[in-house]
Amino acid sequence: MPAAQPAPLTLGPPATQAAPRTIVDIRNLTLTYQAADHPVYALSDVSLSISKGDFISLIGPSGCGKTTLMRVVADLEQPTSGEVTVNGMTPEQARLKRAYGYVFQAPALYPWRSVERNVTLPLEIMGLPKAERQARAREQLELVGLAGFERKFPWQLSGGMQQRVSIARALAFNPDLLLMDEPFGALDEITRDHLNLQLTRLWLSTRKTCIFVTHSIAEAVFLSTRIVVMSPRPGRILDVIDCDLPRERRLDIRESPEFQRIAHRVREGLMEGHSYDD
Amino acid sequence: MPAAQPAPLTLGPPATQAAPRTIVDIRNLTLTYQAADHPVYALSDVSLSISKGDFISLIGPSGCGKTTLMRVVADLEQPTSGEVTVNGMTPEQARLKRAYGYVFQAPALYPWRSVERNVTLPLEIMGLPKAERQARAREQLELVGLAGFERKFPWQLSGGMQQRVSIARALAFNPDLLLMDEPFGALDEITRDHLNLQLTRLWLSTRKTCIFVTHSIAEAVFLSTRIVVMSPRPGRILDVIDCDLPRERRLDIRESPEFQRIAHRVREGLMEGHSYDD
Amino acid sequence: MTTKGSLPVAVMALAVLVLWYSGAVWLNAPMAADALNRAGQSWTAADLIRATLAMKRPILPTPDQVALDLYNSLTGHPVTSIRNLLYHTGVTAGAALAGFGMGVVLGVALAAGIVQARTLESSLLPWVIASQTVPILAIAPMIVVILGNIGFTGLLPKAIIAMYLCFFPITIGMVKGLRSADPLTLDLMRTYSAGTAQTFRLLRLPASLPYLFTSLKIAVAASVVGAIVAELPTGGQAGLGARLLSGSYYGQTVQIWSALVMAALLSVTLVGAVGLAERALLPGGRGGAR
Amino acid sequence: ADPLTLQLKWVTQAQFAGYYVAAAKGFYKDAGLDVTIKAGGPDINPTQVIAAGGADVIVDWMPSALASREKGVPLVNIAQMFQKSGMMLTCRKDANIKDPKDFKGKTLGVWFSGNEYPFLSWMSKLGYSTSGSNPDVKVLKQGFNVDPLLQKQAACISTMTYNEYWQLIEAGIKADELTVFKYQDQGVATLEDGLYATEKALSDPRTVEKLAKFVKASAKGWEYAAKNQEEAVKIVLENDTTGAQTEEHQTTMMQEVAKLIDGGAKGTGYLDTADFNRTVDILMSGASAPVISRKPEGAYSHAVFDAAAKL
Amino acid sequence: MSPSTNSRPNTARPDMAPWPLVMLAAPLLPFAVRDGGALFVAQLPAASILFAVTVAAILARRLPGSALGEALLLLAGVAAAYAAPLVLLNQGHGVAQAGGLWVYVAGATLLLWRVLALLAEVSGPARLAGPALFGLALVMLWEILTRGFQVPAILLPPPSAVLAAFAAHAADLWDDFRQTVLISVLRGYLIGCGAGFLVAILADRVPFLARGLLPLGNLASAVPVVGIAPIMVMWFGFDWQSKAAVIVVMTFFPMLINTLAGLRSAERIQLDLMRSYGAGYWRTLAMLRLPCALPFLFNGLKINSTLALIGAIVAEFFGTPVVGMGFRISTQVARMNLDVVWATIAVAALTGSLLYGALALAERRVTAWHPSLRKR
Ligand SMILES: Nc1ncnc2c1ncn2[C@@H]1O[C@H](COP(=O)(O)OP(=O)(O)OP(=O)(O)O)[C@@H](O)[C@H]1O
Ligand SMILES: Nc1ncnc2c1ncn2[C@@H]1O[C@H](COP(=O)(O)OP(=O)(O)OP(=O)(O)O)[C@@H](O)[C@H]1O
Ligand SMILES: Cc1ncc(C[n+]2csc(CCO)c2C)c(N)n1
Ligand SMILES: [Mg+2]
Ligand SMILES: [Mg+2]
Repeated sequence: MPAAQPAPLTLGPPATQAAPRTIVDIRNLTLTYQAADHPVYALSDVSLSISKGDFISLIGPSGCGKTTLMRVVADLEQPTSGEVTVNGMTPEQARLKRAYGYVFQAPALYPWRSVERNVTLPLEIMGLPKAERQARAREQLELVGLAGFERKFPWQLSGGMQQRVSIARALAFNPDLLLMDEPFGALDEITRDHLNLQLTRLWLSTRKTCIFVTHSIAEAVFLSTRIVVMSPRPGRILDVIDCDLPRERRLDIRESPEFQRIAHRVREGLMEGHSYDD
Repeated sequence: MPAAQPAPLTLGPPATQAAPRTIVDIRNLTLTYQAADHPVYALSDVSLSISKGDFISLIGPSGCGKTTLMRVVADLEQPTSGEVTVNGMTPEQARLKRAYGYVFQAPALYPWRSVERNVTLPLEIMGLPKAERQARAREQLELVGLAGFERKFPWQLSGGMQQRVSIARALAFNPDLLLMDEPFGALDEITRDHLNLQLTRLWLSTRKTCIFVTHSIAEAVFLSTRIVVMSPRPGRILDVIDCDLPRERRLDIRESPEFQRIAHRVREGLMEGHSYDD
Repeated sequence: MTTKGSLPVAVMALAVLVLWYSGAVWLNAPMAADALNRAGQSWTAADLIRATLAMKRPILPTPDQVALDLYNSLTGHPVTSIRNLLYHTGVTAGAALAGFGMGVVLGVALAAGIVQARTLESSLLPWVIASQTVPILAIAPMIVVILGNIGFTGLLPKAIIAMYLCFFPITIGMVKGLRSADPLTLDLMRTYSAGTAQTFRLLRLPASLPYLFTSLKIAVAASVVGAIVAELPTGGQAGLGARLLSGSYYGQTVQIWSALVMAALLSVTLVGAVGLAERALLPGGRGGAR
Repeated sequence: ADPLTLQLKWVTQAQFAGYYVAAAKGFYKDAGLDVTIKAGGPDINPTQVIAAGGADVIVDWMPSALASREKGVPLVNIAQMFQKSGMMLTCRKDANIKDPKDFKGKTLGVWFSGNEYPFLSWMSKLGYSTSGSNPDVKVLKQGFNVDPLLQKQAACISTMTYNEYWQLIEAGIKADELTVFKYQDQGVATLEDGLYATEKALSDPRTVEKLAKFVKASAKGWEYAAKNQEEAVKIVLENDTTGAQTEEHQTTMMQEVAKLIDGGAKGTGYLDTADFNRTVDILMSGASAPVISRKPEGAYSHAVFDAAAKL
Repeated sequence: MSPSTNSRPNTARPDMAPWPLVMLAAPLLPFAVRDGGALFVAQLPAASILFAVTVAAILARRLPGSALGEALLLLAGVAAAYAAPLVLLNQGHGVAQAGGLWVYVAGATLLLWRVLALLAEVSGPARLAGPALFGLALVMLWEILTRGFQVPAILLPPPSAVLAAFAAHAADLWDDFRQTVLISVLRGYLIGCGAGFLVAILADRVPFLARGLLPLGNLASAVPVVGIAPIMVMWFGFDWQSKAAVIVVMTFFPMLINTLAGLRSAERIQLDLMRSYGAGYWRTLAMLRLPCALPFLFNGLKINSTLALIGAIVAEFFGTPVVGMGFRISTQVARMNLDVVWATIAVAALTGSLLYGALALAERRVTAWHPSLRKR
């Protein structure tokens, strides 16, 4: 994995270790989906503030509003009430400045573009020259283990491979704020561990701010600086757990008691919301 | 969870504990996808035999051919060479007898049908009366925790909820051979544990034969009677691990040393194929 | 095509009216000038403009002339009278709708056959296409004559010609639509061992609806054209086509335009009705995966 | 009553007043006939209708009837209602046309659809070429109406004495602004509206008798229409299902048409052999592509007319 | 046919449906009529040979190793059957009342279906033989029926007469083709489709325009061609301009509707992706919405290719200089030269089919990713 890639667009001066700046500020966010039969209360009074360089994991039961929350931050959904600012701007302004790299829960690849041209899509939009686009695409495809599949079309890939293309696409873009919705959900443990490591390295070297949705408690603890545990629908924040493990992490950290302690607390939080009596 | 549902179609006399009958027999299966640029060797000389009442988990790196193998068994893909029989018949004959319940890796819901009508779809095809269709759908939706969402449309659901609808759809069908491709991939741990338990109960009470793809080693060990570990592309079988834990399983079995031993062996097998040098 | 707020429509309509009047002045001016010259007196520009807007046989009649003619025709006679344009519109609409109904059945049946049977696709489809390149106006009289001789007169020959014109967009659109189902959902049907008919009814058909409605809108407009084309050779009978013909034959431009306006209104109404049906049948915004 | 179907050449108008009058006044019924009148139109070819069995008698013009005969449809003229030709070429005076000599280099509107034969004969008689890369006169396929003249797209257009000419007048053009060349006066007149049946029908004496009754009643209708023009126009208007014909125009048409039926040597509807021979000569004189190549045999028969006279 | 989406090598040829065997009843009925007397197959040497060929082909159909072989063998049987009435007619027999002959021909037509089914399964260039054979068979049946039942040539001439007219009037037909297709249709089609496309994009971009213009645009384009054609001739004169104008009006609406539907067919998640990149309207259009719209665009272009041809020909009915396909058809109908009429119609049909075929090929190349073309 190469060191920091050229960042063509930044949201402000490079952050220093000393003064954490608030990048995303969510205040009393509520979102209700209106539907034909009855409305769905997806988010209820959510407040959260994310600093520059933070790696935030969202964890919570299926259907609790994690995706919805990310969509609001990325200006893809309008809140019913409450306020969101991204680096002091509205989400829309931030979006127009190309601050976001979003990995959707589904791969969302374009069927008429080959794997490589799917990855270069955001780069084309940014207007990068062709040679650089291809170089970046190859680099990222290599990273996710898909070298040799550049010329294939999405329907010729397995589910996990499609998801990796979509990860490569977001990384190639090199955004300031990385939003990832269960990016590693369809991957086997080994590939997942590998990509987890790559992601921490990338994050350490570029100091990106990440918001990350996962269902794996271990993954959340391993990657994050803070873990946000959400309640079942209507999504509220149950707990925000600081993950004060050393920033430089290796896989064997998962055996450490500190790791286990945090994981346990996350699990407790999750159980709280559920009501299965198995 | 109710006990055995009425089984409208069976593949043979009810199995007895004593004489395990071969249900799926795969011999020297090879499959190559022809593509415009270069062919993809998806499966190479795979042989496997599955007995009545087995719960087989397939585990292997992303893109190794798990989905492809299941598709061959379900008569959705034609092998390049080799032979597959299902209960002594060709996969096609078995398919025509409606022997399969398949949960795809993607939800594959029909956008123009409500959640309930997506679940009743296979029942409509079988020609069940309306009242029974609805009863079964409600029961299964309850099981996967989606009671109250019958009238919603797929695009009004979260990713995990969509996947649960697709599980409910396969279960409502009550087939003899259940093929599940990463069914719980998009679910949080608590919901996943809950559904794991429900699935073992269902399997115990109905003695269905299951083929299951998962990336979670723990899940594989918890659910299976045998675990098949596959190599990276072209998929070969690296190891078949018998899972001789007691049939009646509770979640805390995962702490037992026997469980850990099997899990370790699976992980070893998986690592073998990979080549990351993290 | 939502019509929220009538302001845009009003602004555009106004623009069109202005254009129309200036077009009328411009196109009619030469003949009006001729007429004024013939009258022998001297005339001013204002005289000329006034003359262009009130000609008996204008090249382009003014909107008010058309509106007046329509008003007279619609209110001056009972609806069942042959002098009422609504009666002729009804005659044409009947033939168009009958043809449209037949066209939908034929078009969908052909598409279904083409999608289901490869024999049909390879051998029939090219000829379906070729059939549409046969100029309908050339064979419409033959159809009218031949059907007339075996005793079918009135509605049926017209409906058949309307059908001939409107089944094609439906077939083409439906072939595309019936094949547009996601391959994974087709696989799902296969695992259920759903019969051909079931796969068709439960998957292919619903998946094709967006294509179907797009085609239906084109087809319903085509069926009106077909009905009118069929009314031309038999010029003497009723219907908007007969009005167009006699208007054209006797140089009654205003009458042509009234018939045209009615034909356009009829088409738009029918297309609108298809649009309403579409809205009722297709549940709003299909979002797709998130 | 004996059923009989008559196919007209054109839409319902005073050009066919005689038949409508005969039907409305019960002349057909009195003769023991149940007559259905089918209106025509620009794309209805009466010959096709009768060949396919959709009519027993048709109204057609002799050039196209003789051409069909050569194409294998054995049409036979059983009565000639119009004794004179109503066709003319009408020109704008301001296009400087005073004489057929002036046609050279001008654009002339011509009806095709079988009605161009007399025109082509005339032009070849004048020695003008009408086709090729640089023709002496430029021919325009004239549509249904008189617009080409009004809009100066053509110097002359084809008109009928009883119809299009009056449309020009109604459009505000003065008669003294127009020059007309009647085919009748130019010696190129061909026979127009006549009644035709098939040879097969004439071979059966019973059908001949039926046709005779029809011809007689039709002639009576025409004579009545010529005498009671106002009533005839009313009857025509009643039969117009498009509701588009105007009384004013049909009245003029009736007046002009009445002039054309006059003068049958043995009464209304009698085909004069001399007229027939002149028509054949004109049609065969076409320079490059004569309309008919052989002298027609048995293309007319007086049998029906004679039988009618005896009724 | 299996309803499968996956094509599979189909080595086992399916059994033949028994319907063609109705022709075995043919010898019981008369095969021809001569001087009022009915003749049976055994009395007609030529017919009995042909009949024997067909029956032999059916009996021997399993012998060839491949589907293509069986198709060719059966085709020989069909050809024999279609030749029979023509041979009998040439020998001076009447065939209109010959029930046996018609049963024979009907059975052979059913046999042809089997040939087509076999050819559809075959891969390679032989597949293209299917539509050609189907067309050839239609033409043969037309010849047999018109001549057998002595349909008057002024109603429907036999194809042989049309072919003769084709040769005799080749120069005229070429002039007409140039005037109508190369001049009027091409220009009108390009302008009409282009305008429909651009207005659709404009309407998509500027909602105000869309709301104001679309209802009026729909109204205007709903005016039937036959009404527009005389007016266009009045306004734009007799030459190609008026024909092109008619085509523009005719093709505008289908293109508009299809483009709009296509632009709306992008999925929400795909649009969201573009949004997250901060991609502007035009970029989203070029990179997402237009590619998505391609299948719809081709739908419009294909429908319009046939409409344009019809439009030009119809417009030529209402006034032309003395050349053009519409002119030829309208004048020759009245002169009862139906053979020339059908020759012109054949030129039109051929042109339209080629245009359509070219578009279909282009579609196949450009939208190979679409599910409807992807996997079959
Ligand atoms: N477009 C929509 N219309 C109506 N309701 C919606 C819509 N999108 C989401 N919802 C509802 O909002 C709730 C939250 O959905 P969301 O996708 O945010 O959940 P999630 O936490 O991401 O779940 P998962 O882990 O399963 O992906 C769900 O109950 C869902 O039904
Ligand atoms: N339709 C196809 N055309 C060409 N290649 C294909 C096609 N489907 C799958 N493949 C290839 O076959 C290989 C195996 O795919 P498969 O979907 O079976 O993997 P998998 O084991 O299910 O992976 P995952 O865990 O990521 O879902 C992949 O390399 C893929 O690229
Ligand atoms: C297209 C077309 N235009 C004119 C005529 C000539 N014509 C024959 S009968 C008749 C009625 C008298 O006005 C006229 C004008 C035609 N046959 N076809
Ligand atoms: Mg989600
Ligand atoms: Mg898979």
